[in-house]
Amino acid sequence: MLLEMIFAGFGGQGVLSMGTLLAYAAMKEGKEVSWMPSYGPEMRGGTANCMVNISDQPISSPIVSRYDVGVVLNLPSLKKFESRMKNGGIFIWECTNIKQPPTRSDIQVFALPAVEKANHELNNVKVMNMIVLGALIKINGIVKKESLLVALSETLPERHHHLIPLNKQALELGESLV
Amino acid sequence: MLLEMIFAGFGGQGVLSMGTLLAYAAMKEGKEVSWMPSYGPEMRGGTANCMVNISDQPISSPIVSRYDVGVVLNLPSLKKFESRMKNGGIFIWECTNIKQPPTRSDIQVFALPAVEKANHELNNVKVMNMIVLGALIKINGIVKKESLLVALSETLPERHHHLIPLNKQALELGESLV
Amino acid sequence: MREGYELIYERPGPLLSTRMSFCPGCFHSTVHKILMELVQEMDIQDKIVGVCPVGCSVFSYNYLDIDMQEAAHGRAAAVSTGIKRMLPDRIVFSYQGDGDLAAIGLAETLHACNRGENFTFIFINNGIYGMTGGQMAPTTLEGQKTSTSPYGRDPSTTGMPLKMAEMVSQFDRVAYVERVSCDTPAHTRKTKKALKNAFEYQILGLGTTFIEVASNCPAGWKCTPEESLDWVKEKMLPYFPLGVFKKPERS
Amino acid sequence: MREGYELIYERPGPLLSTRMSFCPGCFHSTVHKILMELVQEMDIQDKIVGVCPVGCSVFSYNYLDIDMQEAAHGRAAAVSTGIKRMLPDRIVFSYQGDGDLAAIGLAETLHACNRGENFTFIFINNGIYGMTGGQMAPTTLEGQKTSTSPYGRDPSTTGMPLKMAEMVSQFDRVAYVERVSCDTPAHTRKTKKALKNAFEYQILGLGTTFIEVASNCPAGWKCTPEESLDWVKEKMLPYFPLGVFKKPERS
Amino acid sequence: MPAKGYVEISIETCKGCNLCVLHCPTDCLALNTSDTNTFGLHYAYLVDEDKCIACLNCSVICPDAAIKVFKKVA
Amino acid sequence: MPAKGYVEISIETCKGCNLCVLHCPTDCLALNTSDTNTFGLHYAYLVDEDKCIACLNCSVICPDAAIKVFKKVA
Amino acid sequence: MGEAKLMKGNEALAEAAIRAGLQGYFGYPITPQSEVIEYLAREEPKHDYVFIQVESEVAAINMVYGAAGAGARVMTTTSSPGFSLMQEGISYLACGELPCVLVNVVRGGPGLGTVQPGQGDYFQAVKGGGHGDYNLIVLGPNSVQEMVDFTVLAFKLADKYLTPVMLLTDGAIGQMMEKVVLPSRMEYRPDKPWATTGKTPDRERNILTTLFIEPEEMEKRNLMLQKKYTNIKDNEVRFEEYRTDDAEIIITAFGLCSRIAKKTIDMGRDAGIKLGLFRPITLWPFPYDQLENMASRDHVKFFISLEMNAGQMVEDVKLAVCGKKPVHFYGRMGGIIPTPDEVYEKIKQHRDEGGLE
Amino acid sequence: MGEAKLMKGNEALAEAAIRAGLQGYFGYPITPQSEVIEYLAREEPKHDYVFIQVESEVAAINMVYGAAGAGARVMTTTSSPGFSLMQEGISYLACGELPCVLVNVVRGGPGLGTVQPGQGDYFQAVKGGGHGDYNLIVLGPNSVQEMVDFTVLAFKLADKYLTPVMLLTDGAIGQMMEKVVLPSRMEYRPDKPWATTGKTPDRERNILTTLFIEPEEMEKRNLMLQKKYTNIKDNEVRFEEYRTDDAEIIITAFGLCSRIAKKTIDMGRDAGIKLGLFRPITLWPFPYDQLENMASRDHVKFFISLEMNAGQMVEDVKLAVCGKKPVHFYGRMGGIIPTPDEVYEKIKQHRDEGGLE
Ligand SMILES: Cc1ncc(C[n+]2csc(CCOP(=O)(O)OP(=O)(O)O)c2C)c(N)n1
Ligand SMILES: Cc1ncc(C[n+]2csc(CCOP(=O)(O)OP(=O)(O)O)c2C)c(N)n1
Ligand code: SF4
Ligand code: SF4
Ligand code: SF4
Ligand code: SF4
Ligand code: SF4
Ligand code: SF4
Ligand SMILES: [Mg+2]
Ligand SMILES: [Mg+2]
Repeated sequence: MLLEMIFAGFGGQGVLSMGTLLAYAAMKEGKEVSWMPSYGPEMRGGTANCMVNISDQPISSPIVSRYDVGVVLNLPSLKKFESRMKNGGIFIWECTNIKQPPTRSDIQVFALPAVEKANHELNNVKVMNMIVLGALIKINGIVKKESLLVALSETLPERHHHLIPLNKQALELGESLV
Repeated sequence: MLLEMIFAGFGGQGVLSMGTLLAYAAMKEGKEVSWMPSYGPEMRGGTANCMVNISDQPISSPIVSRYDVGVVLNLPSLKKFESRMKNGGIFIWECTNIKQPPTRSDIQVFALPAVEKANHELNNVKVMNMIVLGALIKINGIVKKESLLVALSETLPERHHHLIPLNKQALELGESLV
Repeated sequence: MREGYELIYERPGPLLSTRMSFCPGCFHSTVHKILMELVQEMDIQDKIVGVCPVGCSVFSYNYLDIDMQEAAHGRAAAVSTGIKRMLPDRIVFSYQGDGDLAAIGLAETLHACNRGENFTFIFINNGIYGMTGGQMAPTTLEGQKTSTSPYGRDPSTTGMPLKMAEMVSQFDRVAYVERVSCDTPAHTRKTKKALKNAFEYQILGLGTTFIEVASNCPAGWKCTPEESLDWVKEKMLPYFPLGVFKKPERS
Repeated sequence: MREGYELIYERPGPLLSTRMSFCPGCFHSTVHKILMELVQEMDIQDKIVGVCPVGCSVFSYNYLDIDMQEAAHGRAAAVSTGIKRMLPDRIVFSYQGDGDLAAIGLAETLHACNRGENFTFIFINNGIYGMTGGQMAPTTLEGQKTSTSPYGRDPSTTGMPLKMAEMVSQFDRVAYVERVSCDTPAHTRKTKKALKNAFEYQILGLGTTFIEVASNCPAGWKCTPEESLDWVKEKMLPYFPLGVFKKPERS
Repeated sequence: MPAKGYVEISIETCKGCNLCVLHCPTDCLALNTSDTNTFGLHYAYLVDEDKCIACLNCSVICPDAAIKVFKKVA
Repeated sequence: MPAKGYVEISIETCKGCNLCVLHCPTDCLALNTSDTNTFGLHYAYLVDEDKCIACLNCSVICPDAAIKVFKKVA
Repeated sequence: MGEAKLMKGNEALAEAAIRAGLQGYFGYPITPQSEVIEYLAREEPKHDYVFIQVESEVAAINMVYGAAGAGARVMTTTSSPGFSLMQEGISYLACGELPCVLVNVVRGGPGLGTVQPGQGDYFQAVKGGGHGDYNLIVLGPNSVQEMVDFTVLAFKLADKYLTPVMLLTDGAIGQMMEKVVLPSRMEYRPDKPWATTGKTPDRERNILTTLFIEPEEMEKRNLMLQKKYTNIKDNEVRFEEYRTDDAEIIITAFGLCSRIAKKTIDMGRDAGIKLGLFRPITLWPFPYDQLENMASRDHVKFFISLEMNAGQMVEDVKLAVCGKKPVHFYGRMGGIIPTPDEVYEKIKQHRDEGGLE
Repeated sequence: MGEAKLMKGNEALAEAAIRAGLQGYFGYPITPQSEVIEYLAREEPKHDYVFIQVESEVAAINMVYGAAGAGARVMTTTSSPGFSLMQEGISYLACGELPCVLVNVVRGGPGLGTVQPGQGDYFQAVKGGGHGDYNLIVLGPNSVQEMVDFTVLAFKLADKYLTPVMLLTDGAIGQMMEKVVLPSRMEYRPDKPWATTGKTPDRERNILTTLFIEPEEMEKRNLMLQKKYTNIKDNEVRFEEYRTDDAEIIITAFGLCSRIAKKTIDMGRDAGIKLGLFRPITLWPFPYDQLENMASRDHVKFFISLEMNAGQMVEDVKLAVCGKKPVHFYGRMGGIIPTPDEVYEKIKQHRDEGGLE
């Protein structure tokens, strides 16, 4: 089993940490993982993304051009990556920010009002990405929620551990949305 | 016909200009010539030398390790180059400065008190090298004296042309010594 | 335009419509804007040649409608020297950041100043390496935190921030040196005047002209544009005082 | 030794018997001699590490009986920094000519000074590139003829001679700066004192110490050693005044 | 009486740095916090139509030259 | 009475720069212009045996440390 | 063996250097390498190495020279343009026989280029970008784990052979995170009697120089270096083979490309095309003999070198294969990473053309 | 055709540059190249070129960049260590397609080495000492006359192909005097609409950059460069043959060594050994095809590459010969110039061993 995923959005929307958490969780479950971020000055202001591969065997190529899973949090990313989804791939898009829905019919599309939910139900837009993550694992169960929580506690610096409950809430909220 | 020559002495004894004049004169006579100086910081204070090749055909290698003609004006040079003379080669050494004569018997050795002659007969030690040159062309007639005089007038900057007569004297003095 | 009103300011023509990639509130943008206002007002588009460095302003040529060369990191002064010596009647400027001009390029900067190369330095001193993500610069303030001075710059191992305007003022053939900023409208207006003076002196062939801009880097400083203005006022200007350090005796 | 006399001076032990390749009358020799006198008197042979540059003094290690590294041209300050940072309790000196320290190596020199690297610069300023046969140096005097300024140095295209001692004095973490010469016995004695101070301050860890020697180059200047002394007195010292430019506040 | 002046701010050029807002002597500018441009940034706009005195402070400080300033013809 | 001091100059180390000669306060040094060492250089020597005052000027200025100085023991 | 961590290549390399006993680091920021210097800046207080953010790469390489000469275990890291600036210093380090580790996290060139990954600095690394006859031991990691393992190995080899050892990696490997197991602290510490630490009475003075003004002396140094290089060639060649036993088509690739190649090979194998990988791990010394043997095997029909450049390592492949079999090349440039699909297509094409050039 | 003069290689090169219409020279002293900068300093008042003795080779190469970009005909000259310092700038010049002439009067390396002549910078010159995929046209003069002719040619080729052109010469050729005939002033002056001279209303702005942050863009630039290089390979290969018609043993050599080779060949011929010379004149583009043809001739038994290094060009020879015939190597290092006698002995040795490796 090899899953090739892309997470994309504006810098600051937390796409990189989404990918990191997922990769970390998968590693905790004994999987092989790779995480490859976009980098360089062009990121400034612009959009950021990371490719995450999860597999049972060693991962040969960390960089991929077609994806099983795509998560996009802004319009430019949606435009860029929708076309690169494999047939039947899972494509999650944040529908508070993005006004134009995807158009492909050969992929599984999920619209997620993560920003709105984060603002109004958890009144903290920062955890928007955790909502999306929650939805994702609910959809394809790549990793267990527990693994993500372990990942959180092991990657989050001590001084932010008080935020773990909130993030847990967000994960579960996400799960409940799909 | 290819003549491979070395001129060596202390920096300031004018060995480089000796070689230059000879090469220039030979060129004027339509010969192929090459002139290769020793160079680099180790020259400082130490000894200088130049290799001069004169030939009818294009000269393949400007650097040679065995010589038809050797002219040495100080002891280190005598020691260094006597052994590198070809059998039957012409070896001229300045016997005012150098106290130890060459030892090889298979080469034509000429002792020349050029410094003393320059000092006492022309009271200008600088033209010592012209005396040697005069002797050399007398010995093997590589170039005509006239060519050397042309070379002088064409290579010497205008402001030094008043020295030409003195140099001519020196050349002729040199010829008279062998 | 509304009835009875006249347009008194708009984006200068030589500033291309391309969106500048600089972060919100970054003085790089401000200086680019001012430069193109001057190109328009002084009508020198056909005479000016710019050199951009490696740094955030490496992209300058995407925004400025003038001839430009992009120099290797730190070598903008050498590149500008090459251009100006070949085209003495053109107006040449070397636009450089602090890492570029004061770290890797220090020798080229100072030797150009000593020779009195007749071009204009535009030195954007934001006390950090913006382009590469916020590392310490030679002008980073004492105690200032950056990604390579995570516990604050320690002068005992990294030295004190370099005062370039002061340093270059000592060279005989440097004609004009001023440090300016863009943290207020008043200062920004002064910046424009300073750049105008520099170009005018260059046209007169008076020698090297050097304008240091006490600048900001909200992204690198990890703060809002607004907070960056306070940092400039409270932290930078006390150490990097504004003003004219050298100017030609009027003839 | 004659009856009733005692030996009061002889060639210092750490100065090897190898004949120094420097030209007759060259101050490079003088400074080498002084250095080894100090190594002997201060008994620091086992603590001192020297760095020689590319220049006539590239051969220093042939004459000095101490550990030495030969640096790339202009990089002696960087090399010395590397050594001193690894061996903080050793005494490190960077022996450099003007081309080495002030031309190609200017950035490394000034950044080491700004960081206050705790080693001693010994700067042999002879206003010329001696080793390569007498080309213009950054310190060549106005109007001085060299093989690359055959009509005399023209400040309008090559700038004014760099005053390194003055320049480095501005850096906070530079502890001690003095310009000396070896043109008279008195000055030569002062040179020795200055070098001794520098080493002592270095041992105390006070920061960068910088001794500039207003030096000569009979070969490059195309004059006799005697004439070179006159040139130093009449031409160099007026522009490069001797004296202490900076010294640590005594504690 | 009508305002001494007014400004037009390009929504897409504006980066929402807020510097103009801070430096308007008559506080007639503000960031639109409820909407973003295509770059996901809030943009500045003229909140108080009649207060603008065409002093140019905003256009001078605006890094991105997003502001056009108009002045009442006397 | 015998001299306050005297010097010994190494012929082969001396480069004939003449600096010692110039700076001897009692003019007791000179270059030997009639002879050269193996490097072809004239060398300095003590011409005036009884003038030396062991002031060390020559050894201080001598670039090549060619000079040994001896002082009369009081 | 410690437990697995998820780390960026650049940070893993930095951590590995610390565990290998790093004593001095001299570096200048440049994308995509800056995480190394940032990591070492953060960790400095916890350890006893000296960290200097230098004024330039030229200063960096010369501080490495001084520090290595003082007997310390030192490293510098940079990316392509910065590595070019170090060429003079590297030539000095090699000639002076100073052990140190140099890392080039390659980006797409030439010029300022792009910050995306590249392999265009292969020639510079293995043929000597600096002046004169010298070589560096050059290791080409293809994973975060190898960033760690080869960093430790590099310090070992540097001390063993008294030579600068280089890691030729790229932006992708530097930037990506993978599972990695970190080594325990390395103990290997040969003493360095040649280091300039101050001349004690019990020994002659130590001189570190690369100047040999007399040609005879210089040639001696050259011959000594060449002897050492022969020794290294005889003992340190490293390479990897993947599914080559019966392979008809051999992909040669190093670093990141070797991973793309593996994926391509699996695709091919699934489709019944017998592909295999020959991966040089030491780019210098290059595994000429091993590759020549491979070329001599009957089942091997042709080679194709896969690189992120215009065709550099392929020259070494040709030198090894020496006409025995056709050698093709496929590469992408400018920071573009070839996809297994396009490589696979290219290979099929050559195969259909009978694998002949 | 002017009359013959007796000139030093370095001075002849400088005079040739002036006659080729030199507009800007930026140089730093270094043995054995300094006569070039000294000559240009002396002659400056008589001509209208700009002369700057720069603070370093790094400054020099970047002034060349600016001046070439401004549309001027420019040159810099140096020797080995200085050329290493220029590598970053050279990569920029090549990527930016800026015409200029770069001269390396090679000395023996690595490190500070010796100031005596060498050929150890061959790899640096032809494989790219800087980062990324680029090439320089590299000419290898072997006489003072060729110093002149190739300097003029270099300026032509630079302007024709918009690329830096390099002269790879050495200390012996730079220092020696020979008979030389100087050319009359060169007229060829293509206009340079791309130069940054100030944007006039009649054209778009001119931008000279080597930054292409988008990989697609960068690869475009790379492909464009590679296309140009192919074009140069097709049109500018230069080489010389000497007594090869019936030669059984081919000496390959460039620059100074090609002269030693000729003398060796004459010696051999006199003794009845059929020697011949294949001399690459353009070291890049290397005459691969011509050499391959040579290798295919029946009368040719083996090759021996004669170089003043540890064996560099011999790799290109092997790439060309591609296993068709044995390829041997003989070299000296450290500034030592091989004598015809020792080369001759070496060749006889190989011949007696049946010319087999
Ligand atoms: C030789 C070289 N070294 C390092 C870099 C990486 N680099 C790019 S920009 C930069 C510094 C940017 O800082 P600054 O000059 O202050 O400009 P800013 O972005 O702050 O305006 C560095 C180190 C490079 N491109 N080339
Ligand atoms: C990179 C490099 N550039 C140039 C040179 C040539 N070179 C050797 S010494 C020197 C300058 C010597 O002058 P200075 O530093 O003043 O020392 P001095 O000989 O006058 O004592 C130069 C340019 C070199 N060796 N390396
Ligand atoms: S990183 Fe800093 S300097 Fe660069 S554009 Fe952003 S704010 Fe300006
Ligand atoms: S060349 Fe000049 S500096 Fe060098 S040793 Fe001779 S006199 Fe001294
Ligand atoms: S012009 Fe002046 S008053 Fe009007 S909006 Fe701008 S700052 Fe405010
Ligand atoms: S200053 Fe300009 S960019 Fe900033 S908020 Fe105001 S209009 Fe927008
Ligand atoms: S010691 Fe004094 S007096 Fe005696 S020789 Fe020397 S300088 Fe003259
Ligand atoms: S100073 Fe020394 S070297 Fe010079 S002449 Fe006197 S003894 Fe000889
Ligand atoms: Mg900055
Ligand atoms: Mg000097």
